[in-house]
Amino acid sequence: MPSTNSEQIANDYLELAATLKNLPLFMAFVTDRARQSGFSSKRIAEVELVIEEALVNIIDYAYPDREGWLRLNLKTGAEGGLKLEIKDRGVAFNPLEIEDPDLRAELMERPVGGLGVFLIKKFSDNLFWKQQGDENCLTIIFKKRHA
Amino acid sequence: MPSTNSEQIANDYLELAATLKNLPLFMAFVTDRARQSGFSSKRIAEVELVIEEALVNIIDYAYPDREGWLRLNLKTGAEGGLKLEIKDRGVAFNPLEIEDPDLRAELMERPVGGLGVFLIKKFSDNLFWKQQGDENCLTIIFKKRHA
Amino acid sequence: MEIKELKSEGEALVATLSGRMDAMTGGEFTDQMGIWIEAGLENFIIDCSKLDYISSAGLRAILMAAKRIKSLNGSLQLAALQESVNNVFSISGFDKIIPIKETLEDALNQ
Amino acid sequence: MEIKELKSEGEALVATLSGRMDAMTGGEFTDQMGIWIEAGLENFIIDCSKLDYISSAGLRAILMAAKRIKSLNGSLQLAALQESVNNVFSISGFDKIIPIKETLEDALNQ
Ligand SMILES: Nc1ncnc2c1ncn2[C@@H]1O[C@H](COP(=O)(O)OP(=O)(O)O)[C@@H](O)[C@H]1O
Ligand SMILES: Nc1ncnc2c1ncn2[C@@H]1O[C@H](COP(=O)(O)OP(=O)(O)O)[C@@H](O)[C@H]1O
Repeated sequence: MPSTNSEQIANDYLELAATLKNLPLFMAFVTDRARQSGFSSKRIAEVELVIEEALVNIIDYAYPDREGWLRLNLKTGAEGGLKLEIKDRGVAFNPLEIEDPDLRAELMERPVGGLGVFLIKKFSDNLFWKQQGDENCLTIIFKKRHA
Repeated sequence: MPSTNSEQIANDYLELAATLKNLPLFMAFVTDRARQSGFSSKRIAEVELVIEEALVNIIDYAYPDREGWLRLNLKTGAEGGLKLEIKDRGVAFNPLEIEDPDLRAELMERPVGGLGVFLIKKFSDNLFWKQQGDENCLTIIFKKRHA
Repeated sequence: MEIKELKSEGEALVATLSGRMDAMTGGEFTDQMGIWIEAGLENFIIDCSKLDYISSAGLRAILMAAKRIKSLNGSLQLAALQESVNNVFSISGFDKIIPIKETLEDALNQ
Repeated sequence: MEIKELKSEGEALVATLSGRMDAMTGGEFTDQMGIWIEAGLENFIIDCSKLDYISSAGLRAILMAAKRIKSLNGSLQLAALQESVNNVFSISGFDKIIPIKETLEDALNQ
């Protein structure tokens, strides 16, 4: 059970198989709440981008040899922002250790890929990673910004 | 945490505030999975009806004087069917104890309402209710039927 | 859900319902019927051929309208229900208290 | 996402992208460009005025196309990007490696 106190504060929770088919539902889980919290549609589009990048990475890389699971937990952050926790039990991976891409490379020198984590950093307001037992826990803070 | 074994079987999980605004997400949570499990669109429409009735009742009646929460847990049932658990911490209520409406009453004698639980019974394949601590737990089994 | 006034045929107002009639939209039907009844209309034919889904909240709205119209000595007919909506109607016994016609023409020729 | 061939202007194929270019649809762009390039086309103008959303999967598809076209000595221009899509492009430095025009006309008059 996700929580045990009966008078709980807003604590939304979604767990589904880590497959691309479930991406729309994961996205709706976060964007519905962002909309209810009064995020502007511009900011919601940025939130969507961050979630897509983080989830697609888990879907693509976290479970190389088995079916895996993915859990989202949404809390209200400071000043009406959102605090999103993304958990998986795949390969231990800290996105904060990934180097930023070289944005000045010429077309033919630019590697294909390597932008996902970078976009997560650019459009989120804060990013933490920790390992909890056999779980990766990535916490992303979204401020309202253009409210 | 909803589960502790790392090699878990399919176990989908959604917890949100019990408000009408969250109804579309709750519905999509179940219907996406039904579609992935190969339910026909005719059967999916029946599944939708059952979920709407069960959830709207919790939203309307379970928490008369405070904000409440609602949790769905989806498992694969026998023969590719679905087993849905609906949990809330509101007023203890066993829908199986509600009497069926009188379908032979004349128009002006028919009471307005009282059809929700009846439709749940009609379109689900099995229905269990139990109290777990301070939680209502309603389990609904959906077979594929017209697969 | 969308409610659209189609035409007036003799004494009856013909309207179409499309989309979903559920806990979030059932109230729209009650509101619209209220407006039409306040305006003095008493006879209604509802074309349901584009109504894809109905739940008990929709049945509630229709039953309330049917009772109100009956008490005014008016008439309410539903026509051209899709199979799934028709199924919910018969299971609920509504086919015995509200006239349901197979086609819009059947309702108009009443 | 929808990809639609609009017209051929001189040597360039003009196509429109609409909807979302994401992890689920990025491959459609790669496939369609593959078909056009196999058919001998080398110069492309992509009208992005109806493209509402792009993620790194979309950037990946565009970068792969741009590299392939460059190696054929062809050209790829993007035109009329919406603000949010344009923002993702500049943050990723794509505005420095792929010609981006404010309007479709600017691209055509190139
Ligand atoms: N959840 C994850 N688990 C394991 N490895 C990951 C995860 N996310 C990202 N990676 C690794 O980090 C690299 C960079 O990721 P990203 O910036 O999203 O770009 P891309 O996915 O296009 O390579 C990936 O190529 C992958 O090797
Ligand atoms: N989750 C619930 N908690 C408490 N009471 C409930 C709950 N669900 C239903 N009820 C009670 O059961 C009655 C019958 O419910 P239902 O068949 O859905 O019809 P309706 O909601 O139209 O009255 C309701 O009027 C309500 O009093």
